[in-house]
This record gives sequence, C-alpha cells and structure tokens, in this order.
Amino acid sequence: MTATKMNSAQSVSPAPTGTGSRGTRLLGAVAVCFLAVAVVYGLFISPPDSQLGNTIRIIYMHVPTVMAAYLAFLTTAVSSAMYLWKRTEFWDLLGSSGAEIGVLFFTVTIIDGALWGKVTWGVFWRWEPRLTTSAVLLIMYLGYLAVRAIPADPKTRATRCAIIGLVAVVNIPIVHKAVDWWRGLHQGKTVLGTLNPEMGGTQLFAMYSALTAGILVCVWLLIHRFRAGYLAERASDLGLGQALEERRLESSSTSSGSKVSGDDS
Amino acid sequence: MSQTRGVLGDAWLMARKDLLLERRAKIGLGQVVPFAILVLLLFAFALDPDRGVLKQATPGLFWVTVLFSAVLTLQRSFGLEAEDGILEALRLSEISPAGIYLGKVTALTIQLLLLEAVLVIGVAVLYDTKFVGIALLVAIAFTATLGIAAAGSVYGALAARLRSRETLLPLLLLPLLAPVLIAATRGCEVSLQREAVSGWPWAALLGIFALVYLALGSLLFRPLLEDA
Amino acid sequence: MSSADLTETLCIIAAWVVTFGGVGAYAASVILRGRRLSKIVPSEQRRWM
Amino acid sequence: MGNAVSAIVHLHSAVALIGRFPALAGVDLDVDAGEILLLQGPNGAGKTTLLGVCAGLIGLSSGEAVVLGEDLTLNRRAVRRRVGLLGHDSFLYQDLSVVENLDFWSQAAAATVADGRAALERLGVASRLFNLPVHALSAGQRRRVSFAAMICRRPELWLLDEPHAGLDSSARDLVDGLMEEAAASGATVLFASHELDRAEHVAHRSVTISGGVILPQAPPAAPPDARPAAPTGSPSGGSEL
Repeated sequence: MTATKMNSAQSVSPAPTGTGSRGTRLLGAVAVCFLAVAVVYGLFISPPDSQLGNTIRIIYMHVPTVMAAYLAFLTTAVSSAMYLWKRTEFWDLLGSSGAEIGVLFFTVTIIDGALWGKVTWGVFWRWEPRLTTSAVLLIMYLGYLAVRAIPADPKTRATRCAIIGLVAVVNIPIVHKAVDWWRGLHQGKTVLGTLNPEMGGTQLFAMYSALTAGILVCVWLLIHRFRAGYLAERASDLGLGQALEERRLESSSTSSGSKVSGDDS
Repeated sequence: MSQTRGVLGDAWLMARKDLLLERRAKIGLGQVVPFAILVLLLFAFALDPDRGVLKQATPGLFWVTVLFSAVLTLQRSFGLEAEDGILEALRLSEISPAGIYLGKVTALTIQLLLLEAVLVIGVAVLYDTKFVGIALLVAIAFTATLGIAAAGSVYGALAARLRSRETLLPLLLLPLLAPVLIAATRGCEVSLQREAVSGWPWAALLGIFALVYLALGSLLFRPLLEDA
Repeated sequence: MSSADLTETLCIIAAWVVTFGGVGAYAASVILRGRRLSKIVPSEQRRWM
Repeated sequence: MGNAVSAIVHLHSAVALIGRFPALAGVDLDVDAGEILLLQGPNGAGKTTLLGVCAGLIGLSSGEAVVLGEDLTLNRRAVRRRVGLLGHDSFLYQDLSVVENLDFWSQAAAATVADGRAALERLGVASRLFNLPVHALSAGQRRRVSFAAMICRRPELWLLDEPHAGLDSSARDLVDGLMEEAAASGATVLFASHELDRAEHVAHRSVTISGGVILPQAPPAAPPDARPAAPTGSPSGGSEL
C-alpha cells in the first residue's frame, strides 16, 4: 500500500496490490456490459431459432468460447515463435498464459457442445467434427501445461514450451482436415452447420454481443494471467540474491561436502 | 573431406550409428516386435474374432499397434542419447542439430517400416487380411511412418531428459499423431476396398503432415538441444 | 414431450452456468494469485503499464 | 591476473545457474596458453560447472567469459570444436564396440577414422578390446576409450574432470604424459582433481574453487563478499502490458 519512493520521483502513485490496472478495469467493465447484454438478449429477448429451437441459446455460449480459445492458442503460437527469436521472458509468459486460457475455454466449449448434443441428438457425444477436433487439440495443449508444470530452469522451461507451442499449432489445420474428411463420410447435424444463415436481428445481436464479450474476457484474462505469471517469476527471483550470498559463504566455511542442493553437472 | 559432409552427411552418420546400435542391442527386434505381435493377440481377445469385428477394424488396430510401438521405439532411441552424457558430446561435436534430427528420423523410419512389415504378416496370418491396392498401401505406410518419426523425434528429444519421460511422451505425442491415425486408417480401409472413394487424398494429407514436421523439426532441433 | 423440454431447459441452463462458472472461477483464482504474489514482490517491480 | 587478450580462458565475475542454484557465484579466472592448471576444491564447489562453461555447454547468467578468443556471452558454439572435454560421463554408446564408438565420435568431430584408431593406440587400449561393447569394459578401460575419443578431436583447450579417477598407476602416468605433451605443443590444460599429490606434480599452477568462487591465492585477506556483486537475474521483458 505505502508508495515506496521511486527514483523517478514524478509518478508517486501507489504500487498496485494485484494484477489490476486502470486499463484492465476499463476493459473488464466493457466486457461486463457486453456480457449483460448477451445474457438479456441470449436468454430472454431473442426468439427460438427456426431450426435449432431454444438450443441456439447454447450456441450463444459455444461460439464465443471456441473463438476465445482459438484467440488464446493463436497468442501462444505467436509468442512461441517470438520467444525462440527474441528469447525474452515477456513472450514466454504470454505464451504460457495463452495456453492455460485456451485450455480453459476449450474445456468449456466441449462441455457446451456436449450439452447441445444431449438436446439435439439425445446423446452427449457423437463425433461431430468440431467437437472431435476440439477434444484432440485440448489434450495436445494439456501436454503443454504438463510440461510447463515440471520444475525447471526458467530458460529451459521456456524453450520447451515454445517448441511445444509451435509443434502443436501447425497441427491444428491438419487435425481439422483429417477430422472433416473422416466425419464427412457420415455427415449428420453439426453444431454450426445447422445455423440459419438468415438469423433474426435479435439473434444476431445476442450472438455478436456474446462473441465480443468472449473475446474481451479472453484478452482481460490474458493480461491478468500474464501479470500473475510475471509476479510469480519475480517472487522466485527473490531467493536468487540470497542464494548467491549463501553460495559464496560456503567457501569461507571450508567444510567440504556442504553442498546445498542441485546437481553439479 | 569431413568439412564438406553437410547436413545430409551428418544425418547419414547419425542414422548409420542408430542402425548399428539396433543391430548390436536388438531392442527393437527382441522387445518391440514381440510387443507389437502381443498387442495384435490382445485385440483378438478383446474383440471376438468370430463376429467379424476384428476383420472390420483391422486397419485401425494395425495403426494403433504401430503408434504404441513407435512410442516404445522413440523412448529407446532418445533414451540412449540422454545417457552417459551423449547429448553433451553431441553438442560438442561438429554434427549439426538438423543433421542429428534427420538422422534420428531416418533410422526411426527404417526401424518402424521393418516393424510394420512384420505386423503386416501378423495381420495377414492372425486376422486373415487379404491385401489389395498395394501401391496405395505402400504409399500410406511410408508417409505415415515418416510423419510419426518426424513428429516423434521432436517430442522424443524433448522428453528424453525429463524424469517423467515415460508418461509424458505418450501424452504429448499421441494427440499430435491423431490425424496420422485417422488418415492412415481410412486410407488403408479404402485400399482394402471397404470404401468406394479414392484413398490418395489420405496419402497426400499424410505426406503434408510428414513434410511440415520434417521442416519444423529441422528448425527446432538446435534450440531443443541447446536449451531444452 | 415435457421431459424433452425439461432436458432442453436444464441443458441450456447448465451450458450458461458452466461457461460463466468456469471462466469466473478461473478469473477469481488468477486475481487472488496476483494479490497473494503482490504481497511478496517488492513494489518497485509491480508497475503495470 | 593475466591480461585478458592473451589468456586462453578469461572469466570475470562469472555467475552460472543450474536451475535456480548458483553453481558459479562470481568466478574470476585467467589461464594462459600452454599452462596446465589444476582446479581443486570440495565436492559441489562448482568445478564441473566451470569446465562446462569453458566448453561452451553452460551459459552464464552474468559476468564475462572469453575462451580461445571467443566471447561466450555472444556465442557459445564457436568454441566447442576447439575444446576437448573429459567429463564424469563416458560420452560413449554402451552397446557399441570400442572401435565403433571411436569411428563415430572421430567422424562426428570432423576428424578421420584413422585419427580415432591412432588415439586408441596412444591411450594403450589393447587391440583385443576393440570389438568388445563398451559396457563390457572395466571402468579404467572405458576411461581410456573416453580419453581417446577426446584427443582425436585435437583440442586446443583440454578440460578434464578428474582425469585420474578410476585409473591404474600406469594409466595415470600415461595421462600425466599426455597432459605435459599437450601443454608442450601449445595446448592448454585445465583439470579438476581430488588427488592432489599426483595432480600438483603435473600442474604448473593450481587454484582452489569453493562455494562457486575461486579462493584468493594469498591467505584470505578480503572477505568473500568483497567481490564485484553480480546483478541478480532480473531478465528483460519487464512489466509490459
């Protein structure tokens, strides 16, 4: 809370006590407005679809989450490439934030899709191309997070994750194509294939406000997750200066075999 | 002379060494091939052979068996590079990272193709499969195997130095190979004339997969060896 | 017919609850993590743009 | 302190992290051409890490490192072809035979197969062992093969991690002879050893490393923290967004 004296003397606003800032609060407020509109129009005002009936209300959630997930994974892919080029912590943290948020939105997407399937087909899962693709991609990025969770030197971890981020993203179009061709042989009702291209005005309005809200929430989450990751790195760095001091002190106490930790290789 | 060896020369040096290692240690022949045959037997136990399920599912079962065997082969292939400081020695050597990668892919492709040859005999005998459309089958087997080796070598090298490599490699690799499994299985079904459409698009998709990962792996292997 | 309507209503509600609940819970966890870490990290390293 | 230009190895305030552990905590070291330098110190002092840094395998998180004229903070790869590292690990494929290993590693080092065979001979590896797989060798025999794989690279800088360990006395004499011969022909040798009576006999000079720093030669006058403080890692990137 107390504003520590900054060397630049001019901006003496207190340091933030969390990952929020004026920008994110503004962004969050706008997102909440769009969400409110989406709830009101999506659940109450807009009429049932001519073909989908009330299940279009699930699509209002399904489409924004899948777009948010792809936006997050796109962020991860770009960040992975940028990390391997620039090697800065910024791109590493942004990439890992994207992967985590993408996994979150993909999980929600798949659950929404299964619920839609339950109403439409009577079963939760029917190997619908988009859902199948999503499931494969979700597991691919769970692997990214699994590697991320392995304790390692920050640079090592960053390189591993950047490699996985790139290897995974080029697979997305291939998985799409393969699954499309595969399911194309027994085409049935698909989630998006049944959308009426001439949706009514309120339906379109509900869809677009939900989509905007989804993307804003995704960006908002990315910023906060990035900052949380940045803080976590700084918190781990805190030990470093002390570790260096302790390491040097080992030499003054000439007791051999006073090894602290880690392997000497 | 050695200065002009180039990436392909490096790859050949690595691949020759890997094949020599297999000839000496016979892990693939002595352990992976029996495992693959065992999986074929297990599938027969799980899916009653008299109800025709086994026959219908043969292409899928074949490729699932290949995928599992590929994971084992990759564990072995990169496990021995991670032992005894070999990775450090390779970094100190003149072999380019792309050469190491392509060498590993070459050796793995050859080993897996030989394994598939044994498995083909296995399904022919055990599942009573009649092979038709050989050209397409060969094309699919080659492109699929190259794709498995190309993508697998990136993740194999990445996982090799991690303590949890046995569990991590399948988690990373198998979803990545999902399109290979789909394309290879459908392509073989078409070739065995279960479907009345052309199978060559599947072979093309497998070829694209293999080329994409060969290019990516060649680029990524340097950071992979240096920093991962 | 009414049981189908019930399923439909339940599934629609579940979809919205899962979406808002899942994303909301994640957002809360990130915010709380940020607050907790902010107490540890010195303030001069906590300047956002 | 030798001057930085002619030194084969020049480290200044070198900090190297293994994970988040500072294995080197600010090393200052200069080694001149043709020198045989003994690196001594307790287990976990940072000897192996120091050799890894000189070989260009381990990066610095801060400080300076110039080895064989190559600035390792800019490029760690250029130096690798010019050094030979004998580590704790054998650097050999266990399932390949002695000659198969040497053939591979000599070609990998852009040397010829003949170089590899000559090195084996130089190390006194009996020809009856040539076709045995490496895992069937005794520890001392394997060490000789590793040594042969190293010298067939014709390194300008020898980095040896406990070269005497596990060797019989004739092999130790052989190793000492090789080091002296290398130094006489202009190469530089940096080796870590616990066997001081033998090592000090070969070495021109010795330094002690402990707690990730090189101890002062004279009785310690300055406290260890009088060394130039290494900036603690606060990587670039900053708090954007």
